[in-house]
Amino acid sequence: MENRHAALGLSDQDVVAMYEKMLLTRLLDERAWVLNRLGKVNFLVSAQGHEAAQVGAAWALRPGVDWALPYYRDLGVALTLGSTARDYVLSLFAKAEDPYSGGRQMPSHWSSPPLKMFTGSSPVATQLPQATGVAYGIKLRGDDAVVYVSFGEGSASAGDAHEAMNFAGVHRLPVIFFCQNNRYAISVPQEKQMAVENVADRAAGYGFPGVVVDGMDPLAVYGAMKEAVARARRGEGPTLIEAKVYRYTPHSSDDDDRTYRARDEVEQWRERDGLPRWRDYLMGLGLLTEEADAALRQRLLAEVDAAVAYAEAAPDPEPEDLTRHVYAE
Amino acid sequence: MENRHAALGLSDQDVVAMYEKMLLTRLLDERAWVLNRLGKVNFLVSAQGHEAAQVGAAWALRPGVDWALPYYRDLGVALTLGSTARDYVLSLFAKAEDPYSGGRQMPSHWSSPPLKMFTGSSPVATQLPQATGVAYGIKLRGDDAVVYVSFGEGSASAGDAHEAMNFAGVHRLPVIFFCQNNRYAISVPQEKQMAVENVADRAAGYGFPGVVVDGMDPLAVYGAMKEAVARARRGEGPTLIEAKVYRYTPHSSDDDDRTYRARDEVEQWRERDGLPRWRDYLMGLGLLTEEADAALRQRLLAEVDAAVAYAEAAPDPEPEDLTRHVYAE
Amino acid sequence: MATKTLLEAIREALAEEMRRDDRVFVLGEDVGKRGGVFRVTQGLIEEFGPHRVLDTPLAESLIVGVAIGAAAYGLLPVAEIQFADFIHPAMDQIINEAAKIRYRSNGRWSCPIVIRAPYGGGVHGALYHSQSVEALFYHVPGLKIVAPATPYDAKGLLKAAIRDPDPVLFFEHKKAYRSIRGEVPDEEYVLPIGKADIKRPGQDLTVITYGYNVHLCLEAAERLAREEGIEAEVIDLRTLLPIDRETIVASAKKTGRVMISHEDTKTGGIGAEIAAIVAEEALFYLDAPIVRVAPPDVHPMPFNPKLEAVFMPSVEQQYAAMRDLARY
Amino acid sequence: MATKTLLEAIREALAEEMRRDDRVFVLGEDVGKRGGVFRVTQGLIEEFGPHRVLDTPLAESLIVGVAIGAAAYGLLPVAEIQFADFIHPAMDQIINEAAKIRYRSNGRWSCPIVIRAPYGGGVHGALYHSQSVEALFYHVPGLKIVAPATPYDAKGLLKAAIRDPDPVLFFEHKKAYRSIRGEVPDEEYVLPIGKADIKRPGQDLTVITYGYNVHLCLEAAERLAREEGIEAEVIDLRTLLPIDRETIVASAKKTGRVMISHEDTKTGGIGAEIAAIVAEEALFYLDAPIVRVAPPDVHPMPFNPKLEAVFMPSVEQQYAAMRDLARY
Ligand SMILES: Cc1ncc(C[n+]2csc(CCOP(=O)(O)OP(=O)(O)O)c2C)c(N)n1
Ligand SMILES: Cc1ncc(C[n+]2csc(CCOP(=O)(O)OP(=O)(O)O)c2C)c(N)n1
Ligand SMILES: [Mg+2]
Ligand SMILES: [Mg+2]
Repeated sequence: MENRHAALGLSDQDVVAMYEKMLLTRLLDERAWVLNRLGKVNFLVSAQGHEAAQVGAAWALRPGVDWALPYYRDLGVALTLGSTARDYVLSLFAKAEDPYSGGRQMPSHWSSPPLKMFTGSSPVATQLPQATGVAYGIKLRGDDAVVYVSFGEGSASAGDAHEAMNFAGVHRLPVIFFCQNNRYAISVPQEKQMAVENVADRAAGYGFPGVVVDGMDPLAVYGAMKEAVARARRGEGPTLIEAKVYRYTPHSSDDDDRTYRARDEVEQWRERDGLPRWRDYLMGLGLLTEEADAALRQRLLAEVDAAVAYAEAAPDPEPEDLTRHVYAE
Repeated sequence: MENRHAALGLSDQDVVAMYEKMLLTRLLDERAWVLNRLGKVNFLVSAQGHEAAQVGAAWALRPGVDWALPYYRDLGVALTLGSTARDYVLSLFAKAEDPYSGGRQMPSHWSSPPLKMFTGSSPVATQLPQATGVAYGIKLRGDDAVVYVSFGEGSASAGDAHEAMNFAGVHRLPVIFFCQNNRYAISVPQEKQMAVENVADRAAGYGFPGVVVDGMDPLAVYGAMKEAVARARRGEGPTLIEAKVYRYTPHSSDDDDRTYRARDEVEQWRERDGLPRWRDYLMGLGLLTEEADAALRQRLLAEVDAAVAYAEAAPDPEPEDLTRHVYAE
Repeated sequence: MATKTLLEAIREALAEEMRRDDRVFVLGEDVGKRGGVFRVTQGLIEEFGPHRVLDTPLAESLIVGVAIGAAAYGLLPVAEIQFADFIHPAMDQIINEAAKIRYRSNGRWSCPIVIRAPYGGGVHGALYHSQSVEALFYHVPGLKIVAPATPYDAKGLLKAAIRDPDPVLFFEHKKAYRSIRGEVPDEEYVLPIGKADIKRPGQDLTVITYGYNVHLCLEAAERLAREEGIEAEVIDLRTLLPIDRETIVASAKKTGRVMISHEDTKTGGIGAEIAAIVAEEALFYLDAPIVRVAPPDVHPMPFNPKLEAVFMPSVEQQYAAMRDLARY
Repeated sequence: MATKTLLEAIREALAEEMRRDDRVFVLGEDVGKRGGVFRVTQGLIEEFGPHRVLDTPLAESLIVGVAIGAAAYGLLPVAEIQFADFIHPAMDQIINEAAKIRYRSNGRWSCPIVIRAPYGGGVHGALYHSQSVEALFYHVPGLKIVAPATPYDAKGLLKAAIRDPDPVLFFEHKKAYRSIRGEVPDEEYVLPIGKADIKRPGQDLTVITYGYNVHLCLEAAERLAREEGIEAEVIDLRTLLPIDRETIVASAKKTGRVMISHEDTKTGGIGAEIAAIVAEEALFYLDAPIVRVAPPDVHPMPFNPKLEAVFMPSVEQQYAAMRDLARY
């Protein structure tokens, strides 16, 4: 097994730490499903299959310096930037301490001023024009931060995606458009969504590079992101990165994907799962052992348990909270 | 002077008739400015510089069979499809007989059920999704009509343009997206509008051909349109045609283009004016003489005079008309 | 007569209209194999094929624009907006285009489209899957807005909407989809758009409402009759635009006490127009101020179940308001 | 004190705020070299450069989205929508995004943006350059809506809007831009958002209005005083959302006769909410039904000057309605 990460400037500690984030993302997501099936949490939207892309992408950002406008599937991005298991589980339980919305929004509607993670909504693609606005501010101020904004391939069909990319191209803004293409928009397959193979093919029409990467390989994603970030910092403008991924679970806890995709298709993609592949890579390089992996799992599961215990016991918002924060207080 | 039109299947009569439409467009437009400066008509939006592109494009359509969703600058398209000088001047004077809107809309907001010219609005780009809806109906019914929809390069920045082209690509709809790129959206130059040289470059991202043509040359435009129409009829889907043109006048009678573009730029483009170039082509081939041209001008000016006389004398709508046609009667 | 859910009644109306007239087709996100995220269009793609049951790209402005164009061509499109909360990107196509096509063409073109959208809360939908958006369109001439409360009304009014020559917004309350059941005739019927329905006659006060709140108000009215002998007249608007002034004004004049109830927030809600109509046309018949019972002016509605419950209208709330108004 | 047009007052407010605070910048279509299609931003690009006077691509959703993002970053964007008639493509960014950013983040993010838009008719703008759109946003919590009638109010309120921590829609009446002149102090001042202004005190009836109609109503009120000795109190709302309930209700209680006047069409217009407020809080003080004077429910407004004149409110119309109400 040859070392592919050193060349990208990643230390052995880095790649093991990336594995930890990917694994935590998966374990948290799996727990969310359990809590939902137990009737303890009302809704979740899943990240399973996107972990490698998300952790690989976020690894190229400077938490609290660079800006992020992640979409609802970006649990791995939120965790890599500094959100905690507790933060996420608090949002699952919609408790008052939910740092993203105080229990007002569905889970996975990220928000954190200190992490420069801007509040997100459910209407897709609305974050893209907003991301270009942040990037315009950065350019106006001569700040060296960059902006990460993510979305699915279905959301790329929305007008806002076009308006944002065009504007970013005109002003060579320091923004990275990160498309997580999992081939479905809920039930709508890519063939009904677009006539081309890659969303990234559209970047040429906006005057900046479009890159397609294997979203199951964190190094491929990190490498593309690293280059895009450097480009943005050099003032050369945006990059559209398309990570090819797959969603192993239904779209959300309200979805039933058996109505629109064959089980064997899902199984085939399982074989390309980035998490075990990454684990094998680390083990192949002797950076991870069965024991270390088991220990890590234990630690992370304990972290998840603690987060659930804490969130479940945490207080709900007060009734009076309903009318707060409509306007400045 | 070699004959370039025969190869495109155009007869000598055709090319002379095309000249007549181009000239009528120019003369009507010039008269509209005079009427506006005389305070007789309140508003106009000008087509000068776009005539060759418009007549060349519309010549490839079957009036009353193929559908058209022209934009406000498309006087040449409306006239070529069968609208008359009187129709247009009635809309300038906003008289009850204005066939487009009965005096309700500004001039140049085309509409004609018999000509299959769908009613247009002022908000730009809204006609593009509508055009794909017409095309979807055509496909659903197995009808062999095609759809022409036009817009400026500025309007190509609107979300509706993206959503429509993407949808047309997915379903290989029989629609031709005809972009008249005159390098300005009112005062906003192309450099501030888009980072690429051609709007047509975006077609690749939607899975269909994008073609750039000299919009000052009716044959170049006709040739590209003819091919796009044939493609659409063969069920091979949309084409995006971008005609490079120039607007010789201010955006509208309310605009003052001296605030945003140099006079010599305008003069340079004057030299490429499609109308005299086409006249020279016809004369070079002996299809038009000075006498014939003078006679044609006389006839068309008489037509314009008659249209103005008629429209000026035509009745205004009745006050009761204000509340009609909000809902079906 | 069979008992059906609101959702089944709507699905039946769609299927029957598609069988009756091959110009009718549905389009929207996930309406095909998925049968819609609420299963309203389930079974349609199997019966009518993917061309008449069109899964569109994720683009609401496109969905409405395509419907407008297809209608111009001669079809009768029924567009689904997956959640009313996502109708905003289509507002230009709805307000500036669909609503104005007849007027701006001086009656020479028309726009016979239907836009269906699930709306309303109480389903843990949080800020973007709980909204009521009817008031955002209430000011737009050229549109019709229908919001049925019962399976019977939903089926008859959806058929009317599909056959209507003008654009109709058809709002379906998510909480009512499966929880509200009712008798639906086996034989074909169509109900008139623009007519309110007095769901419960009474002479002591008038309650004007629509959507899921109709059921809350009816329950409260029954309790009020039992416990206090007060007879409330409950008017289900069914059609919000054009509104049935006659029925509203006649009832207001009869009872002299008017309460308006909706799940949508108060300021600028449809209750405002109703109150204004009564204040214009029946002021001196009133024995009490006009009361609007509606949630506070906050964003509908928090995900947290306790906060959601605070936001959502309740039978108790309707009951108390009716009682106080009757006693005024 | 100098006399200025409404347009000049607005331009001054923009320039002064941009000088005062370098976080303030303007963006929109043609706001640069062109100085805006109405010349409101004329001279700004020369003074502040193309980065703070940004000509955007032709995309309204983008314009508002960029403003939201730039505000999140720490700037104070003033977005111009070239005509209110073209604000619809931005409704999702305004209603679902800007208005909800504070609430959905539990107060941790905010959206201090201003969206300026010329609105109103009587300028031969036809169906798409004459619209009043304030009612489309009136139902949205989290937004503020300002519509000044005089140069003095416009300057003071635009400064307040730019300094406001929440999103403000600032509507400028096109017909008033150059036709309305008034005294504007040379020294710096800011006016409070949310306060109506009694432009003319009176005790016989209350006229509640805003925008260009303020001037029509004031002229009619003067005539009414001269010719009939009837003293109308004319309230200029200035801020439409949040509305100044106190001033409205106090005046209604004082005069017992309430007329609401706006250029916007009647059904679902802002007059509906005002009538509802009065009917809720001052019903038994009323000696006459609440009157709404507004154009019919058609699409504002035909290009033909005669039809436009039929649509547009007139002094005569206001005069007649006031007189009839006073005599009721
Ligand atoms: C404007 C809008 N329309 C519809 C929806 C409903 N919806 C939520 S997610 C989704 C599919 C998104 O697919 P994609 O962009 O590919 O992202 P993915 O969920 O596959 O990661 C849809 C249609 C929405 N949230 N916003
Ligand atoms: C949605 C919308 N925004 C703004 C306008 C105002 N406007 C009218 S034409 C125009 C410029 C259009 O430029 P382009 O698309 O290049 O067409 P051209 O007029 O140059 O032919 C603008 C901004 C509009 N009509 N619609
Ligand atoms: Mg997807
Ligand atoms: Mg142009």
